[in-house]
Amino acid sequence: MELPVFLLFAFISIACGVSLVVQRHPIASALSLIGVMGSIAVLYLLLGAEFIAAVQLIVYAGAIMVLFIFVIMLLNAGAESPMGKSWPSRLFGIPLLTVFLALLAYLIQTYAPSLPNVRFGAMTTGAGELGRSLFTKYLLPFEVTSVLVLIAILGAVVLARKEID
Amino acid sequence: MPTNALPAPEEMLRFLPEMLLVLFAIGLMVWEAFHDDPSERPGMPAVAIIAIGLAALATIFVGANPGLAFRRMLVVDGFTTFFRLLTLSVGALTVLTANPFLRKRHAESGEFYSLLLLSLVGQSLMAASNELMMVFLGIEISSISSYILAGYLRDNKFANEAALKYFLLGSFATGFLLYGIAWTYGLTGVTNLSDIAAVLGNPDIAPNAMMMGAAAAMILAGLCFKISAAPFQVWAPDVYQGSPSPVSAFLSAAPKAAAFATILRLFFTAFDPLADRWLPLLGAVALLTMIIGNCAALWQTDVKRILGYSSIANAGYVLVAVAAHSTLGISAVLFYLAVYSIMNFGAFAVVSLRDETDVKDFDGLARRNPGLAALMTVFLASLIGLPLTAGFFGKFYIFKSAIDAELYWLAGLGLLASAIAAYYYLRIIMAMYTKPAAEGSEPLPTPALSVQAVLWIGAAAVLGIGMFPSALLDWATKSSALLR
Amino acid sequence: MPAMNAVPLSWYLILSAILFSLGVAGFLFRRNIITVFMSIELMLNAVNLSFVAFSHQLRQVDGQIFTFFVMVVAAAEAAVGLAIILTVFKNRQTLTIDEVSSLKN
Amino acid sequence: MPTPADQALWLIPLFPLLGALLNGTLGRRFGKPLISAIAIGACGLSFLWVIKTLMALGDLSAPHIERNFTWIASGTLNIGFDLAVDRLSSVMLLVVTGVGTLIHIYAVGYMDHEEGFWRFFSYLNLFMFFMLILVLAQNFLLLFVGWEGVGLCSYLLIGFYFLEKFAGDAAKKAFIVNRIGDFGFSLAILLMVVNFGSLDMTKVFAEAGKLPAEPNGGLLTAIALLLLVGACGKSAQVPLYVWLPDAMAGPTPVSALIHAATMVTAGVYLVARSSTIFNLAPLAMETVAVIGLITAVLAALIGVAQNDIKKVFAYSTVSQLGYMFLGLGVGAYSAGIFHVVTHAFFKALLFLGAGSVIHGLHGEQDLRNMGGLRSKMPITFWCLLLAAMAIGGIPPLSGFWSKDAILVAAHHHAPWMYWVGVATAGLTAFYVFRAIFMCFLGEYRGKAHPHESPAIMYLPLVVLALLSVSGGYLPVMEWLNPGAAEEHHDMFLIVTSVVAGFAGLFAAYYFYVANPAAAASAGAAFGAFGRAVSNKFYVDEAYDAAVVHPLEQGSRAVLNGGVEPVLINGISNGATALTRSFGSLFRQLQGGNIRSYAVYILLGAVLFIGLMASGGATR
Amino acid sequence: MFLLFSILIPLAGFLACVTLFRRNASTAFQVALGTSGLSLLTTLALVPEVTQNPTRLASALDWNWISYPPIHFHLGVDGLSLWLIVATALLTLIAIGSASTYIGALPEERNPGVFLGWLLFLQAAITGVFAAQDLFLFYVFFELTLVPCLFLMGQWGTDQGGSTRTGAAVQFFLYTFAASILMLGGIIYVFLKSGTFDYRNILSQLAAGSLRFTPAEQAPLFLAFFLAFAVKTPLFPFHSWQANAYATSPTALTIVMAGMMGKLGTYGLLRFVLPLFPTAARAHVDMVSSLAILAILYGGLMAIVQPNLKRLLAYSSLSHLGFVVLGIFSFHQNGLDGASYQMVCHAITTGALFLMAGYLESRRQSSEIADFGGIATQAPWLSSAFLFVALASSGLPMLSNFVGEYLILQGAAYTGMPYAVAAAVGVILSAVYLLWAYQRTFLGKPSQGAAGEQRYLDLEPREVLLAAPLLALTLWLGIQSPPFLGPQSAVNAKILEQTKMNVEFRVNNDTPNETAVANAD
Repeated sequence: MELPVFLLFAFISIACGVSLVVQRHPIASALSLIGVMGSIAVLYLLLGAEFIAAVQLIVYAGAIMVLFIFVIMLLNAGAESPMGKSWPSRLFGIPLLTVFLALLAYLIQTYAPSLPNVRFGAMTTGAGELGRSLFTKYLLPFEVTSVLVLIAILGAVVLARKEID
Repeated sequence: MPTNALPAPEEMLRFLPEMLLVLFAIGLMVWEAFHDDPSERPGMPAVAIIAIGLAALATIFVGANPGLAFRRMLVVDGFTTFFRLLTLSVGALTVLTANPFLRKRHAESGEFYSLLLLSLVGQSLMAASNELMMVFLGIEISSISSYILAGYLRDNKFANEAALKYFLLGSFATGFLLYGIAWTYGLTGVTNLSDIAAVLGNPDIAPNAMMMGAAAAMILAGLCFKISAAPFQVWAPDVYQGSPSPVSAFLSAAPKAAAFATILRLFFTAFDPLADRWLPLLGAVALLTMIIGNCAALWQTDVKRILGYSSIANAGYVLVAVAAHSTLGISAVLFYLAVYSIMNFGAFAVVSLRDETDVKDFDGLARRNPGLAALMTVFLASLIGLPLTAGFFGKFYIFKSAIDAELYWLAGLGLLASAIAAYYYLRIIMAMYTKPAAEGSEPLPTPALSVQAVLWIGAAAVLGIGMFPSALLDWATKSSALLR
Repeated sequence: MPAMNAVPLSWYLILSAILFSLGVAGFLFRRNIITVFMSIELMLNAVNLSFVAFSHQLRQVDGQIFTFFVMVVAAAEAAVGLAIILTVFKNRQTLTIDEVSSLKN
Repeated sequence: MPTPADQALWLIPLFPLLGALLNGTLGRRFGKPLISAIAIGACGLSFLWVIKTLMALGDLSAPHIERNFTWIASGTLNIGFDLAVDRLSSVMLLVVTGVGTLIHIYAVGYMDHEEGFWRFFSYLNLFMFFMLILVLAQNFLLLFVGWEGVGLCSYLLIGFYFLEKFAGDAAKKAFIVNRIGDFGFSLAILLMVVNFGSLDMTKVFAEAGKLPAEPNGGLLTAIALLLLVGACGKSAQVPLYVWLPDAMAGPTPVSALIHAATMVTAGVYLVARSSTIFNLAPLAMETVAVIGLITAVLAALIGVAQNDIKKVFAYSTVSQLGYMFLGLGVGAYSAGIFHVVTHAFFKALLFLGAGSVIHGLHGEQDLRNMGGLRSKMPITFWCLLLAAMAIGGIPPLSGFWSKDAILVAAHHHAPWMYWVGVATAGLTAFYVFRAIFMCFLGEYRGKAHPHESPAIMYLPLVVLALLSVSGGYLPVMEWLNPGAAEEHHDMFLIVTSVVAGFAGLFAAYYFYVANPAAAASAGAAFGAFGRAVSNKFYVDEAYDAAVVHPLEQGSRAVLNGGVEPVLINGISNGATALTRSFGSLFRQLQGGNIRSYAVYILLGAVLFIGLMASGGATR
Repeated sequence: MFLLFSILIPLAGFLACVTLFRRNASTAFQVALGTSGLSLLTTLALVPEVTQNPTRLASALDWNWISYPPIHFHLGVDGLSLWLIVATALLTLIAIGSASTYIGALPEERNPGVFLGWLLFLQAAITGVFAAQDLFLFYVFFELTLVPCLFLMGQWGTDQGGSTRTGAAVQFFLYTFAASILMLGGIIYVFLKSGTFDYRNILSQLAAGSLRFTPAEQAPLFLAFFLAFAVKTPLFPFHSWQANAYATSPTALTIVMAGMMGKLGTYGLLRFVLPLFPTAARAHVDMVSSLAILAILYGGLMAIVQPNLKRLLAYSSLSHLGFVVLGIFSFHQNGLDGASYQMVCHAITTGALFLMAGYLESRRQSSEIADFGGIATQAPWLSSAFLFVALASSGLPMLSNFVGEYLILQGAAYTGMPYAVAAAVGVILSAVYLLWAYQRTFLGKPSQGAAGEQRYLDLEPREVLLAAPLLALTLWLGIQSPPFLGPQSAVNAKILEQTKMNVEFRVNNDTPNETAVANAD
């Protein structure tokens, strides 16, 4: 039963991704990004990463994207200017991307045979396991991320404060 | 798996420097929060200095007994200690230079110093991390705080632009880095550097080499961005020009050094088995970087921008020593990074005293402020690589290691490139000494004591190392033994 | 064509590669700073997908933990990035990325 | 034979040197009497010392060598400051010091009211010093020292009136043309060292003597020809004679001493000196003879058309030097040197006489503004007449004997040379007497008030006149090669040459005394040739067009205008431009646009992935 | 120890002048004069020890400087470097003396003291180059010589002769710097191959055969070293910096620069290139000799047409140093001797010529030949002095340069007669341009100045005092060469020996007849 599901959500995610790239209005892009995230969350479930799937929805699609949309609204960013000023991206963008993608795809293909198939439930990790390794093996990174968050707060304060005294 | 997670105390200690920095950073913010009148908190730079000093002491203390920590997430060895101290001292210099700079612009705040301390945390983590995870986090901590610092003068549109460029491109590059990490993880199944080395080194379990190479390539790309190596160097001049001078000085020294530390760590331990794949590439990158940096600098008229390009070129020199792929090379890298941080910082510190940073604005500086001009000349001479300055020995050791590794073309072209570099440094010197001062330019106010301290210490170090490099070199050589 | 209940892992990787490229494309072709930033998020998501896929293949949690940390980083970046974008907008009244190019050459 | 005791030869050049130094440094504070005393004293002393030395040395069957300090020592090469006297140099010594002294005396009177009296005499003494070094040198490098030194002094003395541009030009010309000659000389020296390993004349000639004769060229011929180049420069032979006529820009005593009596004969001396080498190189000998002959004829022809009295004598000098070379070339070294001696007498006399005339006419030198001076300055007239007869080869005066010896030798060698020589002799007689007649006979055509010169000036004239008359009886040739038996002179040859001499004399009388009108018509009759003659065959112009002008303009236009800016600066600027162009390229890529930057990053990533996946990039 | 002092004393003077007496012209002048005079004495004190045994290192001292790589502060003087060191001290002393009026006229904020200080620094650096026995140390001093020139030209130079002072300074610095930096690579290579920077040690290794550079190695090394020295000398076609530099530099600097700077290059060729890379050096004989010939002729021809006296002298310098290079690459005792002797003599004559040029400039505020003329009547001593030196420099016998030039030609004649012939043409040219310059500058009628006829003062006692030693030396060196040439010759003989060690193809030795044969190959 996984294959159709996978194909479906893979298609949705790609479609949303494409629309993110082609949409002229930031809001539309944001919404399509949310679409991508949602579908990816489903794929996480297929891969048996329930907790991550949940976090994906809550943190990403929830918190972060809301922040984005909030800012878009705040600055009421309209549709962007039609003409870009970057000749390199216009000239080399598409070719480079195709080469890039082809390269990755080719490499993955060379690797594919040694890869197993994904079966639902072949491996499921709940919050428990995750939490345990977070507080044992990954204790230090976990603590260090707090510094990251601290910096984020500081940054917001420094940059968004009314004016420097 | 053992249920009690708490690591042993000595492992805790190996994280002490970072802990101290974080604590003081928080302390600073809290303290500022309680004194919102700027006049009541003159002591912040002092606090920051104390924090750095303590961290340095801690570093030396824990450096005494090297070892791993936190399930081999961290490694504390001579290498780590060297870079921790290096970045810390750069941080100290930054504090000293930034204090008067910010006061002059009524922009001093506790956050600035806290951010500085936190970014130092990131850099010393980069130096110490033994895990892809930690590498990633370290880089992010260092970078994100750097983004903020770059845009710290938020009413200055150039500062904004610098911050935005730095931020967007940085995250973009990080994307590749992360992708590389993902593949590495997927292919080897491990994330600890030593384990990766073990896997790659063992032909039985070694994964698909092509894909592994690609993974390493993406990581290298991400790191090359951080050290502003070609073709990822484009951001550097813009950012260094736009950011506040002290921050530019900091950015061109500390994060770069840390990134080099990471490159060495990753590629000399984890990816060492792939050496035949990345070595030639690195050589080419080094060459390109030197050429681009030096040639493009010839056209610049803004001193900060010149220094930006020069920092690119210097990254190129260091990469030459990295490409030498030898203990000699590593020690040369360490030596040069230390030297470069000092002389480059010195130059930026002088620049930070001027509001206008065009070369023209340095005309006749020697007449108006001989001391300052002389100091600037010392730093520039060192950047040129004149004998009896630290820079000379830095280049000497680098190219010596290259020739030792039989990279004759790289060495030869590198030497020529460094000769080209002399031109744009000379332009500044000539402007200071031979041009008459611009109309109505009054003698500069004598710089604040802290900056003077930075300049004099820097100059003394440049000349001292320039005459007696042995001590520093010995230290670098000792530190260059990587804990595998 | 594999069995209905089995998807080759490589397909996940390919998908992640495609999404990553789309992210890059967004960065290259979108002219609104915020959209550009969002495409970076897309790139990160793509990477996360491969992390999770790999961790499934390796039967390890480490991959998922990576994902977890990446999300934290993404959040932090979002906060800072949006703040920076705000200041830029304050000074220039524009969100067009091509306009932010006064530092050059 | 036991070598005679040390004769302190170094004293001979030392006296003039001291005189030069004294006058040169302190002369400005000295009065004229003191200066002249020092100058004349210096020459006189060395003259006396020469005589004393020769007395002491008796017959110089073997050269008497005295080695002084080492000058240059490098590797196997060791060049000392060695002086030597042999028969050849003894003759030269006597001539140089003797005539030199006389001319010094004369000059005191002549230069009496000239600026820089002291400068003049210090230069003159310095010249004596170098000339004596030249004559006494025992090795070629030392000889070269004297060689260059006399060149320097002639430079200084020709340019004595340096306020006048032509004086400076003439001086420069003289020095540089001489340098061209020295170029050959120095190359000869180099060859000698490379092949003989020494410059000491005894050694060189010994080594050279070991080699076989070279009927058709070889090393010795090369050396000989190079020496000849040097000699041509110094002795004003074709093609390097052009400097000598201009050299008359100097004061007349200088012309007499340097450009008539002594320096210009250095070339002859050099060739005679190196006779060992020349004897083994017949080709070189032939060249010497031919060059001598050409010079003699050419100069004589030009001399006919000159109106400046000094120029006339200058060209006669050139032509007489040609005679000497002819003598050398045909192997009659002793005859050549003999002619050097007699020529020193009568040519010095001619010049001093001319000087006396010029002095008497307050600087007038143009023959056309003279005439009828015989009554005004009788002594000068008679002296000059004797000199003219001597040079004209009228027996039994000195010139007759020496010239005759040369001609006879030439006839032995190749009759045609003899006939050309005779013709030239006729010409010589003609233009010399032309000058004398134009100067002294007829009626006075000038403005200035002529007067006889003071005693200090005409006494030397008289002495020289006596010598010119009697000089022919000096046993120079016997002294030089005693071995050669007195070969009896073929009467016919003698008569012919004498006839030629008289023919010239009478022709001159006919044209310039009997009916002067004929002169003009005759000159016109020659037409183009006449014009060519009176313009000295345009040699100077030719040299200017062929050498000087191309050299200067060439280096100005081509080198300074082309090579320097394009090639030389191109080397440095080109490198700069290249790097700068690189720079501008990278600069253009740095467009400031974030998305463009992203493209570069992507590009880099793609490259990295591609290279590292494919394994090994540049290797 | 004297050697060390001859470097330290000027340095002390430098420090004093740039710190204490920066603005105090008179004191600075006394200090500078005193220190350089003292250092001259110390260099003279070296003479007896060296002349006793020229090939031994005299007054040597060998201190460890840097532990790794083992770099020693190793100084020493032998017959080859002795006279160059003395000449350096002498010329600096004279240069400083000649600057007295100039700096006296400088306003305080132009830092007259620093001007003199840099001159002293230059002396120390040049002396160091000649004294260094450690390749690394040599390079250090070699590069240090650039610094004082840069500042002296840039700060106290004058824009004239169609070039700006800063432009000339930067051009000079960059050109020589870029050229010599490859030599650093070469030095490093030599070190990695031999394990030491100590020159004598390297030579002994070469002699023992324990160290050998294959022809394939020698070629690039030779080129790296040669380029550095060729630009420094300068050798055609690398001389574009020279004329500008000499024309714009202040007189005092020009005296030292023209006198000693070029010798650094030729000294390097003779001291290092020949013994280290004999095979490559011999393989490139024709290339180098041709360049030398070109330098001689080109320099001469260019000198003829220069309108500016200083530029003219610059090109004459080019021509004369061409002789030196020719002599060095003759690989013959005479050639080497001539070259080393010519180095000293040329230093003195050129120094004297530029001193005279300075005198003229100080009288007319110009060095354009067209602005002069008719000086001889008003200033006979000045003009005779100039003529004297000019003749010396054009190779008149009995004056210094003749000895050197003759020996060089002799050496060249051994290597290949054509070179000697071409070079001898250069001798003619030297007479042409010098005498013509003399005529245009000093003879003829006085030129018309702003206020009627230009007046020229004759030499003042001070000026005589400065010029006298140089003129005296010119004469002395010309007549009494052995005491000076002897020590050099001894060292050259050794160098020649070293060039014959493990050289791949046959070597021509000094006996003439064999040489004639050997020249064939």
